[in-house]
Amino acid sequence: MIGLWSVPLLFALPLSLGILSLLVVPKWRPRLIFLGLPLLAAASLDVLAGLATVGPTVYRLGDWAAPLGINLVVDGLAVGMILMTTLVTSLCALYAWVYLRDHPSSTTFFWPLLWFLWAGMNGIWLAEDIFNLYVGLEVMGLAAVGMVALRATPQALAAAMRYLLAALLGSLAYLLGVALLYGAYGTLSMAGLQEAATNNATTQVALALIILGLLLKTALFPLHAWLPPAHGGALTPVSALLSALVIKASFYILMRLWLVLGPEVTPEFTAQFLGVLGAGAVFYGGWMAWRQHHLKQLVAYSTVAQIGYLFLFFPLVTNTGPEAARLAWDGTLMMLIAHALAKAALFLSAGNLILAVGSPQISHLVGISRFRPMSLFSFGLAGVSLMGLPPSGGFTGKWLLLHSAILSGQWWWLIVLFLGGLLSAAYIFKVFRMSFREGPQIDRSVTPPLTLDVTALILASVAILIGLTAHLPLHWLRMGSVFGVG
Amino acid sequence: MDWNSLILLGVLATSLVASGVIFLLAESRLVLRTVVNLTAAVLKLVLVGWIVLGVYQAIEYEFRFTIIEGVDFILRADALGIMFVGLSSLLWLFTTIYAIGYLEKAPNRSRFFGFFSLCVASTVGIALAGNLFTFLLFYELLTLSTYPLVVHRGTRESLRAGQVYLYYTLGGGALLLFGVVALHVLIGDTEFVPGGSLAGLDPSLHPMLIIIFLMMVIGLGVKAALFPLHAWLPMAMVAPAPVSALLHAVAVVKAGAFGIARVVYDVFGIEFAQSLGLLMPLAVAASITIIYGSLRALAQTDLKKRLAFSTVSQVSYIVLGISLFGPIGAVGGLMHLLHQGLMKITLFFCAGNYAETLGVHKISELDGVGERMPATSVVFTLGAFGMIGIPPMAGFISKWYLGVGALEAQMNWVLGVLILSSLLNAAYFLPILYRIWFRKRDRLWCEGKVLGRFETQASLLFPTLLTAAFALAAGILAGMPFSPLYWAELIVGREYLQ
Amino acid sequence: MSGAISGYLVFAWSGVLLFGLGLFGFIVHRHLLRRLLAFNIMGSGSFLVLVGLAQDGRGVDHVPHAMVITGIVVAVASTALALVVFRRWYRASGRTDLPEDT
Amino acid sequence: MIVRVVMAGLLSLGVTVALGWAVLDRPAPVENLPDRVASAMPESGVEHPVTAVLLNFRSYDTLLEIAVLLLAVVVALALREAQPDRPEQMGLDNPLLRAVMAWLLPLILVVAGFLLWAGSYQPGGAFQAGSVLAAAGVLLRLAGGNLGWLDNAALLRAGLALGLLTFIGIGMVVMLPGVPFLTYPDAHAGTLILVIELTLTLSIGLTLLSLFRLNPPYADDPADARTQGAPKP
Repeated sequence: MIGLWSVPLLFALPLSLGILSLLVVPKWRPRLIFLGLPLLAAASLDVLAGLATVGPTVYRLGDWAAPLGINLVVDGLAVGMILMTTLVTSLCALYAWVYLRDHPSSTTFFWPLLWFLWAGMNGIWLAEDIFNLYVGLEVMGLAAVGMVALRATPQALAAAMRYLLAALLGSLAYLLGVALLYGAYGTLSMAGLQEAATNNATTQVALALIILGLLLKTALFPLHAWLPPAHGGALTPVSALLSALVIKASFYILMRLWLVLGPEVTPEFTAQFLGVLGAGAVFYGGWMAWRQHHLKQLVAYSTVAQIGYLFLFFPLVTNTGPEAARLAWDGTLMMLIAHALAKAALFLSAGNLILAVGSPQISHLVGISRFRPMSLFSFGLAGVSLMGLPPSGGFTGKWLLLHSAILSGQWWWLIVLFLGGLLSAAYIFKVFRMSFREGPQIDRSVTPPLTLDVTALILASVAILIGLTAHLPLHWLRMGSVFGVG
Repeated sequence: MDWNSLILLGVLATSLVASGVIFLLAESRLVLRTVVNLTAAVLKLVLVGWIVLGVYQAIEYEFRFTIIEGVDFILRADALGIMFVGLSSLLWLFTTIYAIGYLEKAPNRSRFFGFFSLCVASTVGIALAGNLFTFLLFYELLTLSTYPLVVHRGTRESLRAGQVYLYYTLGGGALLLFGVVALHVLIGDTEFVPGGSLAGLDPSLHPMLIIIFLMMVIGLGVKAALFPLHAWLPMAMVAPAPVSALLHAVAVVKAGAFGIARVVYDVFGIEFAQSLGLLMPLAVAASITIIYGSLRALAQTDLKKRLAFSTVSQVSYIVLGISLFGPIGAVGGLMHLLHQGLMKITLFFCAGNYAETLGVHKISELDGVGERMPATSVVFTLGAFGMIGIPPMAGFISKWYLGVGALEAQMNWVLGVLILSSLLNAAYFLPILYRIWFRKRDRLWCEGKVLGRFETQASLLFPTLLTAAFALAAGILAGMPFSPLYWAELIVGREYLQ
Repeated sequence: MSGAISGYLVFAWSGVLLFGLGLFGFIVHRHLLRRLLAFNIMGSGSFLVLVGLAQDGRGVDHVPHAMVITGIVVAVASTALALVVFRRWYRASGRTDLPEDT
Repeated sequence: MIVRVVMAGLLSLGVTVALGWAVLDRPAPVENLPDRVASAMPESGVEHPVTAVLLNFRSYDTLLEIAVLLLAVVVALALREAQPDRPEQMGLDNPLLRAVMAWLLPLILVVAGFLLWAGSYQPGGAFQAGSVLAAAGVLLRLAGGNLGWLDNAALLRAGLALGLLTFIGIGMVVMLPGVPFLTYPDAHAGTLILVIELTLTLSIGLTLLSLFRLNPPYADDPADARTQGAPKP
């Protein structure tokens, strides 16, 4: 069986390391990454190799077939997300290893939380069972809340509390949807649901609850209020992880369930409505980002905006013909991955800039381009991808979405992509303008440790490079999906 | 991966790698940076020379790889592209030497030269792009890499100019993107093919094609500074002189004009564009810009601003030539791509010399400067004559071909535009020349710098003289092989209107 | 199926009502403890729907029982975590609600 | 305020109505999971279906659920404030409780053991038993009993970790013959599940107790002082 060991290791290993990091002395907690990162990277690559040689498979935990047991789905989409997670989390972990040295010892609890978060995310990417997804969401969500609270300042606690309330409400809505689906179809397996689901009030209400719950967790406008304080106020590596990966998990579930249930039961209106909300997010988030004075808040609002692009998936994939739908799938995933990489890079380099000038205020970045070019360079590369300018993953994603929108005759989404790009340019260049302004002639800024700059730079470079080699990841991502050909 | 495709990558890589290396160098590594800069520039020039010979012998150079299904990244050296590459690599070398002198002891040189090289890499990419996607990729990269150069001084004014520049170019880029994607939806990957690839499409799509053409030309027109999309260009004059020289003579405006040439010739096809009735509006827009730019130039008191408006006007000659339906007009337009580049960079270098040596920025401060800086002033005069179109300067040849081309295309009114524009050119250049040569100096110049043996620093003077020599040669030796005229005829003869 | 209300369906109906009630409380109240209680009521509602709906017309089904146990554990853990954060927040700010919610 | 009440009322009413509609319109399920559970019971190693589902058919859910519990403790540990002057004895000043506890404690432990054991053939199991254990700890503490041994961080954490580590460990070890994660061999399924349940019971009990203990009442906080036996002067 392909991935016999590597698939369970993807969640069992981080769980074990999470426990282990509780057992060792605080000084040793960070060092476990040198054990965990190579092993997880190896497991991820082994799963990819399995996918490339054998194709998509189903992993039957406990050797019980669904719906009795819980199955894991090892298809292109899941593997793509796993690889993305491994890359981003590894680099954020290396960043945190250096970054947290100067923080109080209570922040060493970052490490167990990180491992649990990782396990939760990998669990979600692999899940095929909708109740299992609920538990996975909770593992990830509570770990994320804990990470936000880690600073233990009043602001951090309030942000964590708000985040927790949103996450709990979202989970319950999701769970209730699962309860209805199980009541109606007697199965929790996505494959089973796809076969059995019919169009009736139960399915519709269940899907509505699931969508609402997941929208809240993904922080789609106008349900985004919890995100900026949580992502903008957390420790830098935490911000990066949350913005890059955690919100993607709930979107991922939404995407999967939409393809399972959506075409059967949803009117096109719902799809368009989700698209409109996405457009609202792009405009509102971009506008708010531009108005921020605090660097990390700007980046956090940028996440609110970028989430909006992902939701163009729904109108572009629903009843639009196979070619447009495939392009929408490709484009959304490209956007998702590019955003994960670029946003992590943006947060990390923003953290470096803040370290350098000792202040989170954008206005204090005056003249920093002269003294900290490397931190700024990563910020710029990541910004290129977020603005959707070539050559970058963000551009390739935008290209595919544009293509899909034109092909399906939904020209109104072009306006969203057009204005969204300009808005993101406005807020990214707001930072640049400040950094290019001539300020003090003497370098008073602190030099961040090299590791911090290098991790941000690697993430930003990958966000650029993935746009140039997009056909390979996109080819893998299609494997095992309805869009996979051959 | 054969030799011929690698050499294309090499041309791109010389400036790209140089840019990366320079970014990493510490501010104080002056010598190493200079060595990297010059080595890369010379190396690129050698490679380009090699390709020029190859293209002349009709050797195919192509490099491609797949980005996403149905979209390839293609570099290809054809006669049109290599002409632009040749221009930019030659001027890169001169401008680099000039900039090293100009920015001596200025701050942020590492950043400056890094982006400068990146800017050249984008220009080369634009020139070598084999399809619209690749073109777009480098077109946007050019926007990004020039922004830091425009705001280089970091003053409020330059930041403001940078912002305006961004709004214009990013907006234009987005329009171009829409056009490109829409074409992609219609016919798939849009490679540049002589004669275009759209003529066979169903007539019901023609209205759609016209909209696409408009979007693309507006998108490109921003960088080509077509009226009314030109406002960013004079504002961008706050940048250091080498940037103005490079932006105005080579990179940005030419990228726009070159893109219009690509779209008209290699995407739509000149005959198909003519049959859709797209050339006439383009010619009108270009003509309006020519006259408008000249009129605005007249009103400027700042030397660089006047040159900037002159650029607005002159670049539209290229667009005008493209939109004249007929081989002679095309030759005139394409040739002007080179001529205007050489002449305008010379003029900007001169303006930079005046500013750097004497602190002179206003035209009114130029009185008697010919006596103090004779070499620069002679060169400036030559450039100005070229711009006006006095024989045997390069500008005259362009205008001649454009005029004949207009008659051939039965657009006699264009002749009127050309004559009026030449008169206006004279009206805004001759007073400057008068001040330089015939007025007595009436003020003190601030001559703070140590200048060496010449009237100004050698690194400022010699690039100026060299570009001037090239501009002069382009006019006088127009009949020789490998002159701009020769090459433009090669392009037209080989690829268009077969 | 939907005609006569079987014994199990009563649970589903009360679950629906509890969920609605909890949701109302969750939105209306600002005191974080009340909101947590509301959350727990909503949770109980979901569990009742889960068990009641699945067993209606089909008899005993142990799978939702097991899921409810899992759900309860998760709810306990979430509540505990929320209390920890809440107490720390209350210590730091002296407030029982969130700042922007007044 | 009124606006909020009206809005909340409308929203929850709407959700309730939609849910009611969904309950009414429910189709007849095609899949019959209880039958599958019933037919797989002989291979599960236990006799009670809920336990079989929890620890065999859907044991992965349980594994993650324990992780969630542990997570709550991790956050509690991370947010614990250093309190140098923490009063060690914070029991209620209630002699009756103390007296009863002496009798009650062994009984509670027996009940916990029974619940754990019962899980294999009737309702019961690790979580129930663990909760009872934790309850015993809470009562003991309220009665002023000494739980100081729990302050031994290493021991406490080892106890917390035991359940999940054993679970994962067994899940991995059984893979050696080349079967997927958590596939118990039929012959040993019952034993393995019992071992897992036993360790889980201990860990769950400790986890719940720690959640209670890790954030003790603040000595200087009037709101918390009320829970203390001795009224403040």
